[in-house]
Amino acid sequence: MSAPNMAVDLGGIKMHNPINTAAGTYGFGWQFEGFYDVSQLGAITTKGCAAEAWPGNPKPRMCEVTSGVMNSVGLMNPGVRGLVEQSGEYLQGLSDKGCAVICQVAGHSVDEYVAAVELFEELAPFAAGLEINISCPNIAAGGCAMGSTPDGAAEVIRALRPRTDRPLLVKMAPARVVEVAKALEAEGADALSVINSIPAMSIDVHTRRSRLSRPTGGLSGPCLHNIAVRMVWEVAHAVDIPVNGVGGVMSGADAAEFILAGATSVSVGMSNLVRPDSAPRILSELVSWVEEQGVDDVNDLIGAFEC
Amino acid sequence: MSAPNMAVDLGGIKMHNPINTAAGTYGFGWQFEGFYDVSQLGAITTKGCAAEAWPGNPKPRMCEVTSGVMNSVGLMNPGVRGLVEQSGEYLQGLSDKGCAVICQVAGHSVDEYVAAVELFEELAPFAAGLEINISCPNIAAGGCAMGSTPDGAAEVIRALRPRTDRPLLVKMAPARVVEVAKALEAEGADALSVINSIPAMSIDVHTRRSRLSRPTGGLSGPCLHNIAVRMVWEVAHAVDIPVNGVGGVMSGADAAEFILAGATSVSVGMSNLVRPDSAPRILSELVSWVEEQGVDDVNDLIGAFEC
Amino acid sequence: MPTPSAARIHEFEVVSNTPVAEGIWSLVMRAPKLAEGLSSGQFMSIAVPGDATQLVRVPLSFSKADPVKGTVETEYAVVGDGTRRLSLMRPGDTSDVLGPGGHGWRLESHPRRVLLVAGGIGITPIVSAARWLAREGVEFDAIVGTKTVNTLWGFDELMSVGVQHVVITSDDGTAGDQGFTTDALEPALAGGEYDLVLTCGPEVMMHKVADICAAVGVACEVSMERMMTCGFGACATCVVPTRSGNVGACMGGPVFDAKEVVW
Amino acid sequence: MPTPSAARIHEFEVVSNTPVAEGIWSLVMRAPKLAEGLSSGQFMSIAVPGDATQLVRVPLSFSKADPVKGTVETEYAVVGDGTRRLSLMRPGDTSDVLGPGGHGWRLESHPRRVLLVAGGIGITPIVSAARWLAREGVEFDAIVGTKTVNTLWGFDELMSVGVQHVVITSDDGTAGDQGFTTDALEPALAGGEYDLVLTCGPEVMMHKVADICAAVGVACEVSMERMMTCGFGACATCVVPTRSGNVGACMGGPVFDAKEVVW
Ligand SMILES: Cc1cc2nc3c(=O)[nH]c(=O)nc-3n(C[C@H](O)[C@H](O)[C@H](O)COP(=O)(O)OP(=O)(O)OC[C@H]3O[C@@H](n4cnc5c(N)ncnc54)[C@H](O)[C@@H]3O)c2cc1C
Ligand SMILES: Cc1cc2nc3c(=O)[nH]c(=O)nc-3n(C[C@H](O)[C@H](O)[C@H](O)COP(=O)(O)OP(=O)(O)OC[C@H]3O[C@@H](n4cnc5c(N)ncnc54)[C@H](O)[C@@H]3O)c2cc1C
Ligand SMILES: Cc1cc2nc3c(=O)[nH]c(=O)nc-3n(C[C@H](O)[C@H](O)[C@H](O)COP(=O)(O)O)c2cc1C
Ligand SMILES: Cc1cc2nc3c(=O)[nH]c(=O)nc-3n(C[C@H](O)[C@H](O)[C@H](O)COP(=O)(O)O)c2cc1C
Ligand code: FES
Ligand code: FES
Repeated sequence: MSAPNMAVDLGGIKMHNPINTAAGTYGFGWQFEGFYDVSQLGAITTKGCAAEAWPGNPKPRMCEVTSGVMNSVGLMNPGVRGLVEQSGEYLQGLSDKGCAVICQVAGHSVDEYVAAVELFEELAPFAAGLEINISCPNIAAGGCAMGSTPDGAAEVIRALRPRTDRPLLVKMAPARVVEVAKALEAEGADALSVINSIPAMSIDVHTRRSRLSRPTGGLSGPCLHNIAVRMVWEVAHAVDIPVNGVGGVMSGADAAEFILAGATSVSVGMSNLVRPDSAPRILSELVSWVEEQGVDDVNDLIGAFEC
Repeated sequence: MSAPNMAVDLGGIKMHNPINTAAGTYGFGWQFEGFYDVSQLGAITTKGCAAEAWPGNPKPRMCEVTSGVMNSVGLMNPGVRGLVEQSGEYLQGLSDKGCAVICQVAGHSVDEYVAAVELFEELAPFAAGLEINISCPNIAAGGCAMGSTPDGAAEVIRALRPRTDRPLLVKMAPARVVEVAKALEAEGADALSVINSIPAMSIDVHTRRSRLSRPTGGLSGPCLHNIAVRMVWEVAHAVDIPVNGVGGVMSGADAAEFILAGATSVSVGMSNLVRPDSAPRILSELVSWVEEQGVDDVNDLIGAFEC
Repeated sequence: MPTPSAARIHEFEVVSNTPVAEGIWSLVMRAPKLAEGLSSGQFMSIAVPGDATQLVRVPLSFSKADPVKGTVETEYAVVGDGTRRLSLMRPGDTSDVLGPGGHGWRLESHPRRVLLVAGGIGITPIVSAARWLAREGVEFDAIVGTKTVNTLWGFDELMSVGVQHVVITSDDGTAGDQGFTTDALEPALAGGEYDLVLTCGPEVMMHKVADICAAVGVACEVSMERMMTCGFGACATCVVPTRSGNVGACMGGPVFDAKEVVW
Repeated sequence: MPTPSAARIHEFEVVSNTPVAEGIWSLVMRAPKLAEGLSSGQFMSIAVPGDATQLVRVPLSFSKADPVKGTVETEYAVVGDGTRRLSLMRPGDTSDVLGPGGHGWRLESHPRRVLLVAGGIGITPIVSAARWLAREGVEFDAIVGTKTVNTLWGFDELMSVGVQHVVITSDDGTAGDQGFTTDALEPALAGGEYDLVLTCGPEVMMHKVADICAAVGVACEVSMERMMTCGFGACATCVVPTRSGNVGACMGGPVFDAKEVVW
């Protein structure tokens, strides 16, 4: 049997296989070049960047919990210009090798999102698509606060849609996902990343203080995988645009679960951090699974969950 | 130093300590008498019961996931009359020994909740309070579907409030908790149980089928603890009525975290199932923590999280 | 109050843990109180160490409980992660086990001669039943089904406890007769010698055994498997539909009167 | 492209793992490529087995890397669950380690004489620094702070690699002088012999050391600790505020020029 087709189309972003990386867990890609050839992945998603650089939150920014980590990085980023200066050449090369570069966009307000998108339009020809992060749990304004209601989410995309012809992904918060997804589709989003980390809290019971510098942080990891699979399934049924599944993918089977639930592509997140060679391993496990399923195209398995 | 006061008041339910049990993980209490004297707990919460018996869902009803279990029991229950016939005498005895008996109430519609509450009023003098379950993820109507919006949740409590003078707890879904909590408080709820299991999905990637008899189930266990702590903290800040913290409590430290986040009492759930003597162990670890904190009343620690 | 489960938490130590057939292991553990308390057809739930993300106990039947030595023996198939981790336990390793669980074989019909029907790893509680029948002085024969000759276990044990007659069936004909246990059951029952069948194996097999017994009017008890979370009646994840409604396999079972089960 | 981390995943085998002081253990692991690659002040991140719910690696400095034997030695304090599980690893046990990580000691000022200042378990990279200075032919002295005499480690190691003069301080006076390392630092710097201080220990201590050095105009390098998730520059959880903005401790550090750090 010949190798199955693994190429997928994520709302106009052509991926030579369904494996993507989750923003914030993959730096700007080159951080992984010491471990493997990044271009073998279908896509990478870069750390959320705003029009101007952000310093992020004070330490501690991470604490470990049961089968997961919480972070309060707060979208520390070098700004779009910083990204392009430091990593633009690398990302262009990656794109030339056929790996789709998805640039995540951050903002505290609609205006800031607009400013960032305009800068990406101007400076980032390598971007195969832009992922709008309206779901960061770690910033005071924007993020989660905007992305958790259908109106808030719609407002952002309504403002951005006219500014770019590139595929617009939206990174969704783990809240009211069906309503928000429908609102985003109606505003012209091309694809949806489901889900961002889940707001959570960890208290040191001896000191009575948060284990992070903020009261809450975003939870990532295998602990939330089955919640994310459910949300992907709900969203995939509610809208016609494709879904990128994100949350607790540690193995090819976890990725396969997302695909069966309706995801077109799958992002590897925390797994990159604890085992830097995870993503290519997950890809090869996914290919084996597609072969075992006896299909010659991974697209035949998207949403192939049988109730 | 003398032993600290551990007694708390959960919206009119007097508990001699903050340890409660989570509905559906504790049967009707007597199931645990072989392991320890149940009356040492502050309260127990019995399996959700409807006016008439429910058969629940087909098998399989449980699958294990990373640091948790998913269930689709579907509120199988003997009905209020069945509960009283089988377990009424035991529960009366437990109540006489000073352990608060909280009876959970299930329904598919407002009318069914009303019918169940009226039956409890008539038949269950031992009930120190009623917990209204508007958040079961495993039933086709009622449950989650009603409890996930402020209006749906309010409607149920509006109908029930005039029917009983007993303390009414409401078991909340892990969705829109601040809005829903405010709506419930406005309708006269006496306390809130935060949270029920989180809707989740687990797919067998070989068969492409759900690992449960339904597409989704409710996720329980340590995997969701830090999400629950965050929700308790949010709710405790949003309302003036007390909160019962539920989710992934495996140790005294986990219970302490809930109390610091603002919970007046804490329910032990899945832990009861994997280690039947969990609840008294957790209670004694909690007492040690209160002593270590150097206070003479656990009430001084409720909400004592320092930002 | 209704009767709570007799199960308690017992520390145990592994005495031996070895493969006895392809994919089948035999575990002997020292747990004296449990060994005293178990009656045939009951089960126990083992906390298997090695993966802190997996919290649910593994429910297993037993083939032998020796109150004198204080040991319990079980044969188990390695089918997933829990049983794989169990197979890694070494003599001297310790953990805890919850038991005895549920209702065992009943013999309510006071049988004179019993036919045992085991499919695959269902052999474990069947060997225990054989020991018990032998002790009670009830005569018995057995039909043992296996996939292939390499996955067969239990023949020697049945012989050593005094089974009169054993028919082996295998899916591929490499051991005994080619076919299923149910193929051998109909002729076996035709003689009218048996007044009780005890069976454990895949649910489709037990269903068929139950139907055949019902057709010829022979009493039948089945040992049912369900996903169990607690093993002592608290969670309702393990129910079996019966003529009197859903009944928990961990308290009302695992052994049921086949006539009661709604398949 | 900016330079990615030189870290790779290396399988390792435990050679020895023993307590060397109260709450302090010494681990020697065989990991030949890592032993070749580590330079003084760098770190490594160990995947500690034993609890599958805990996925994040434990970052540790090293005191000795022996490229000939292919071994790496580290001393670590058992402070929580990860280090407790590490202390349970036995000779022959295996896992993997990510390294070398980050920037080590810099010596950019081409010092003639160096003063090492260690607080608590901060001694680990200080002993490594001592070995390296000795190899480079740079003279050095040391101030070693400990809570109490039982928690002291490193004196013998410093002596054996040729430290000229060591001052011990202890919080309770049970070893050396009663007081903090910083109490001993001011008089030590007064003589003007040192043109570089290398320090590792609690952040409050390092801050004070940095201030004292700045006051007398002596260069100072500090080895900073942060909660690290990846250890190779991908997650931004480990940043240290510096005069040129937030810098990741796992790539721009753990060793920083003290003047750069915004405390
Ligand atoms: C009362 C009872 C007695 C049993 N006796 C034996 C025995 O003597 N020998 C033997 O080999 N097996 C026995 N089983 C089955 C055994 O419990 C499962 O094979 C085992 O739990 C599988 O666990 P796993 O993690 O290896 O596999 P998993 O990967 O979890 O699952 C493999 C399959 O095992 C079954 N299973 C998994 N977990 C459970 C659970 N908690 N309860 C019930 N079934 C489950 C499921 O059908 C699943 O498809 C018994 C089950 C019950 C309920
Ligand atoms: C570059 C670097 C080098 C280090 N070198 C050494 C060393 O040589 N010897 C030594 O004993 N310790 C060293 N540490 C500290 C060591 O990493 C922590 O003590 C260890 O991770 C604690 O893990 P735990 O699970 O035992 O404790 P936990 O219970 O998780 O935490 C105890 C304390 O350890 C710290 N800590 C926990 N996890 C991390 C992490 N991933 N990164 C940083 N700090 C953490 C926190 O401050 C926490 O309060 C170093 C840390 C860093 C960043
Ligand atoms: C350290 C860290 C930083 C993150 N930063 C971002 C970010 O910048 N933008 C974003 O959308 N998500 C961010 N996330 C969330 C991940 O992209 C992902 O949605 C989430 O971690 C769930 O996937 P996982 O369980 O595979 O990690 C971050 C997660 C972690 C652990
Ligand atoms: C098997 C099982 C059955 C449950 N049944 C109910 C129920 O009847 N009513 C209810 O409100 N919650 C039910 N729950 C949810 C628990 O009460 C609790 O809210 C949830 O499990 C989270 O707590 P935990 O992580 O401590 O288990 C059930 C949970 C489990 C595991
Ligand atoms: S396994 Fe819990 S009731 Fe049977
Ligand atoms: S630990 Fe991830 S960037 Fe430093």
